[in-house]
Amino acid sequence: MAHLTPTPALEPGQDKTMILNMGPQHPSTHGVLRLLLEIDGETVVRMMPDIGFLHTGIEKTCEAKFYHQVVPLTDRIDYLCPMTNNLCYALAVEKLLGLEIPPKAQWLRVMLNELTRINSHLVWLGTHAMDIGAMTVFLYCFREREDVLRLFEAVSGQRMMTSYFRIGGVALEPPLDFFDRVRKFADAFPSKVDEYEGLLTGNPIWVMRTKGVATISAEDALALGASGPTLRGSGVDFDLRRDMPYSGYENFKFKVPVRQDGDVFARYMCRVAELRESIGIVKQALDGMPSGPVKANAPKVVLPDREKMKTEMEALIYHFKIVTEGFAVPEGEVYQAVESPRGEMGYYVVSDGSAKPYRVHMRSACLANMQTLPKMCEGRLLADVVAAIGSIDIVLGEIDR
Amino acid sequence: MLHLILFSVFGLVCVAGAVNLLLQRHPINSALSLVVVMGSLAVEFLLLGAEFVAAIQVIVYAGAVMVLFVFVIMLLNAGVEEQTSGSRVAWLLGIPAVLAGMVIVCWALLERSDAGRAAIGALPGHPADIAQLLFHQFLLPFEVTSILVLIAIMGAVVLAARPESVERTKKEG
Amino acid sequence: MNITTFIIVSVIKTALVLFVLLTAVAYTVWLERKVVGHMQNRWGPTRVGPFGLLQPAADGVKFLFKEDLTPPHVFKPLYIAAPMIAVIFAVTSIAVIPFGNWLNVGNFHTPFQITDVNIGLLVVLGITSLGVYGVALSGWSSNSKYSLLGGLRASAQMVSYEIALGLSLVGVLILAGTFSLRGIVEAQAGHFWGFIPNWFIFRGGQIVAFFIYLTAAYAETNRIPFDLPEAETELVAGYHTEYSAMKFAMFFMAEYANMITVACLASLLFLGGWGGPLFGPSWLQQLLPLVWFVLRVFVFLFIYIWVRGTLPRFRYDQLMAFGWKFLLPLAIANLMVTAIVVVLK
Amino acid sequence: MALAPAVTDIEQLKGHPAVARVAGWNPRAVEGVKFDRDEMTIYVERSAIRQASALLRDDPTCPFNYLSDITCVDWHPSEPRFEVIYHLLSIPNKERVRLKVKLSGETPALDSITSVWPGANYFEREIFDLFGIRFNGHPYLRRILMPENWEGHPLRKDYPVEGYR
Repeated sequence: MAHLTPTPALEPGQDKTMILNMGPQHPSTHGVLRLLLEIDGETVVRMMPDIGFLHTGIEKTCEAKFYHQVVPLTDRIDYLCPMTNNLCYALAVEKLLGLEIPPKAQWLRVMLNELTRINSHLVWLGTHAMDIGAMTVFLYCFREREDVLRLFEAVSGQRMMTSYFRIGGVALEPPLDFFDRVRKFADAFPSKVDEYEGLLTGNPIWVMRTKGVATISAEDALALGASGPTLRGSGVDFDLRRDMPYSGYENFKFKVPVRQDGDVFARYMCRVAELRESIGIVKQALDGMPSGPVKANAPKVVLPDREKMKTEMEALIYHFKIVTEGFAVPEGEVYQAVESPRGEMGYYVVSDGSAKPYRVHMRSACLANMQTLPKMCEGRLLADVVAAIGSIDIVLGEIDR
Repeated sequence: MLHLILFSVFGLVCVAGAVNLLLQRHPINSALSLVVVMGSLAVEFLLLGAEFVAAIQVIVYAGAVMVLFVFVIMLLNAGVEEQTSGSRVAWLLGIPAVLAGMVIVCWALLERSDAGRAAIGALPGHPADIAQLLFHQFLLPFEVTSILVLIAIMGAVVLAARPESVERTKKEG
Repeated sequence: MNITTFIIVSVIKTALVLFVLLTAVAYTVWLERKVVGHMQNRWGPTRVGPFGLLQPAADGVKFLFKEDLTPPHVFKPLYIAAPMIAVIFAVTSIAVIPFGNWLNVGNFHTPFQITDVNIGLLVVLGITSLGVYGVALSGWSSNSKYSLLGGLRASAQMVSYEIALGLSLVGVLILAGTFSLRGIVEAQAGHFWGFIPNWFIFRGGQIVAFFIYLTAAYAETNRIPFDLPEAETELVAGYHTEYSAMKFAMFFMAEYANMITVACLASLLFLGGWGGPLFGPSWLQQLLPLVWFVLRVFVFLFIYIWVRGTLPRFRYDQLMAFGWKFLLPLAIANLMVTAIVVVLK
Repeated sequence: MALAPAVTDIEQLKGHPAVARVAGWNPRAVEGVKFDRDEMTIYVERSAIRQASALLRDDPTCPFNYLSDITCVDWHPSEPRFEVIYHLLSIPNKERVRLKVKLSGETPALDSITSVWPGANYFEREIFDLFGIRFNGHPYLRRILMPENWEGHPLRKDYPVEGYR
């Protein structure tokens, strides 16, 4: 697989080619990604992604926080799917603690996680379509995303940085009419997906721009560490939700869309199909939502209810202790991966037995997915670079952390 | 009267553009001077009544041929040319030759000035007249020219084709 | 008409047409923002004036007062000249476009047109073909890679599509038998079969020519789905990446003025120009053709905007293949069929 | 909070395909094993990592054909100071394994596994950037997140969080 190892830095000044510095400020690098392109006319000869412009040192920051204080940091890694990151971190720490989560919390997590996936995919679809020039889809997608964000706001008080999943459950009971609102959204949403597909899937220009463009084979995708729709678009049938279930995903029925072609169109079709599957999971979660508490019964870890705090001495003491000195986590290490909208999002948490994590490492799906980019783009046209970037759905916050 | 003034003005613009074309050191300036020459020539044609020729002049020369020139200059990113004093032979022979040529042209023009002189704006420039000339009177030369141009195009394609694509064509038969 | 009145009338007409054209340019921008906005579940401009009608004025003021940056390393003379070239050629072609019939006030007769030349169509084509210089030179003189790529794309695209555009019009010319735009409109007067207007779009298979014209015109004016020279997601802003303030506004004006020219041509050549029902007093009968003409232009512009709201963008090689391998042969075929039909008749 | 104690006896864990494979190749390559919280960890000898990962990738019965992640932990001030951690995943068998390599704090270096998994490229660069560990044989070992001229390696435990004084 030597052909996949990257070429060294680009040296300018060669005869026929020109170095184009795409980014870090460029309309279609989805944040602050810099691509060094060596182009011959408009054909990309070589490509070097350059990242790190959004590096904020979250992994280092985590080491100075209590375990429960890390949760808001995880939102900020991937600002398009905060709940997925919350979930992954919470699951990792719960695994370290050996904590059992009540079923209602699990189902709520699944439901919100799928809504997050819809949110993220909508942003992806909109920006991807915009990159290829279809402007209207962008605004249609953001219309529905707005609905999802309102649901997030209703349940967590925040539109984007939700921090709703906590270690040992979720922060609060959802508001009274929340499930009705989710159901209303879930009923309306499939027709909206039809609308996007009507504008894109059958459109000859869209098909011309995406079919057979930026292809990558299953072997290359696996070797480069691609995951999620980027991998499934190449024909590898693997989804952590189905194959290594977590948080009660084994209770839900859903299909994992797989396409064989490995091109931009295949990845597009995978994600659009995932939109429909996700809304199916949301409906299943609504139908089978169990009753009971939304937090684990672990007073040393989980903050007590406000009500109890005001009436019970012990609850007040626990609250005080958790907030001021955190809670100790038994020594050990855990790698927890979830299927984020972009692929395998993994948290590797190491505990030395104290109240602060010794090391938190986030396995970024985008970082690995982005390694496929040169393979996809080299030898293709400049316009295909834009399509390829859109099709692997990168979030620079997650890549740079 | 107005026509005559305009005719003279654009004639001067045309000559100035041509001189500028020679004097400019930067290829893009030269190319643009040539566009000016083409444009003012078109105006001259128009004033003479040859509207069709004028329009074709602009569309073909200024709008297409010169755009390709500019294109090439842009692609090659040609820079300013270096100034050389030129060879002595050119100085010795060129200037007298140019002068002699000008004298001959002027003499010829003056000699034939009475015969076939057309009033400004009275040339048969209507598309129908041109078509009459091209497709009736001069049909054979016209067709021969087009065949010549076709051969030239084929030659250009062969010369410009990359070796690998020629190889491929050979293989494919 | 003596020379003094000729000059006075010409100056007045030119000023009037220029004023109307520039206003129309400004309001086409407004229309686009409004229509696309409504297509996309939003309002478009609403703040400045009723329905945002004063937005173009606000934009103009903004462009005027913005800092006019000239980046270092540009080739200054051409960098400054390029937007002017673009806007001048975009505006000039309006000179030969007729908007309506004759204006008769007492003894004074003048057409609704700056000047009527018998090769009007060729003049329009010639001038628009020069517009490519503005784009190409701005791309080159900016000394920026994005601009250069945009300039190259634009000039290649415009030169290629010009051929298809020109050929699509030849069918109409054969049917009309004249280059004069006024003559072409007059050839479309009346009805056939009693009710179908005698427009060229309905006659002799010229609907194919209309389609070719429409497509090529989108490419000529660099509009979606052919807006590759300024494809902002690939080339930032293409050939006008390095421009700001009024220089940028000039490119903007040129684009919309070209749109309007192209729309005018389409109405004149295919949609019967200013033909339409005339009624009422004689002053109304003189002005109604203007209304019908503007209506057609408006419809054409609306289609432009509608397409922009719907379609994604081509890729460069696809655009070239589409132009050379599909549009051009189609245009030639249409031309030959038309010629044969006319000869056989 | 019932946590089963970690199992560290290699004989008990021989049943795990990854352990069997690596230990079967070269018993000395396995420095130790740990099974904790349902996760399998193999401590691999420093020089054997490239070979071990290639072996696991090409395992006929349980191919660990996907490299999930590479990361590092700094146990400053104890020695060996660094642990480089590889997370492998077997997509057909839905099985994970963690390889660990211990490195001393002097001049930490080990073999790059980019020749086995091209996808290791960015992960190794990130570790080089943030921990200062060299990967021999890496095609392009340059800083990836921090600026080229950055001083120090931020994720080391002795990195001055409030700046050098």
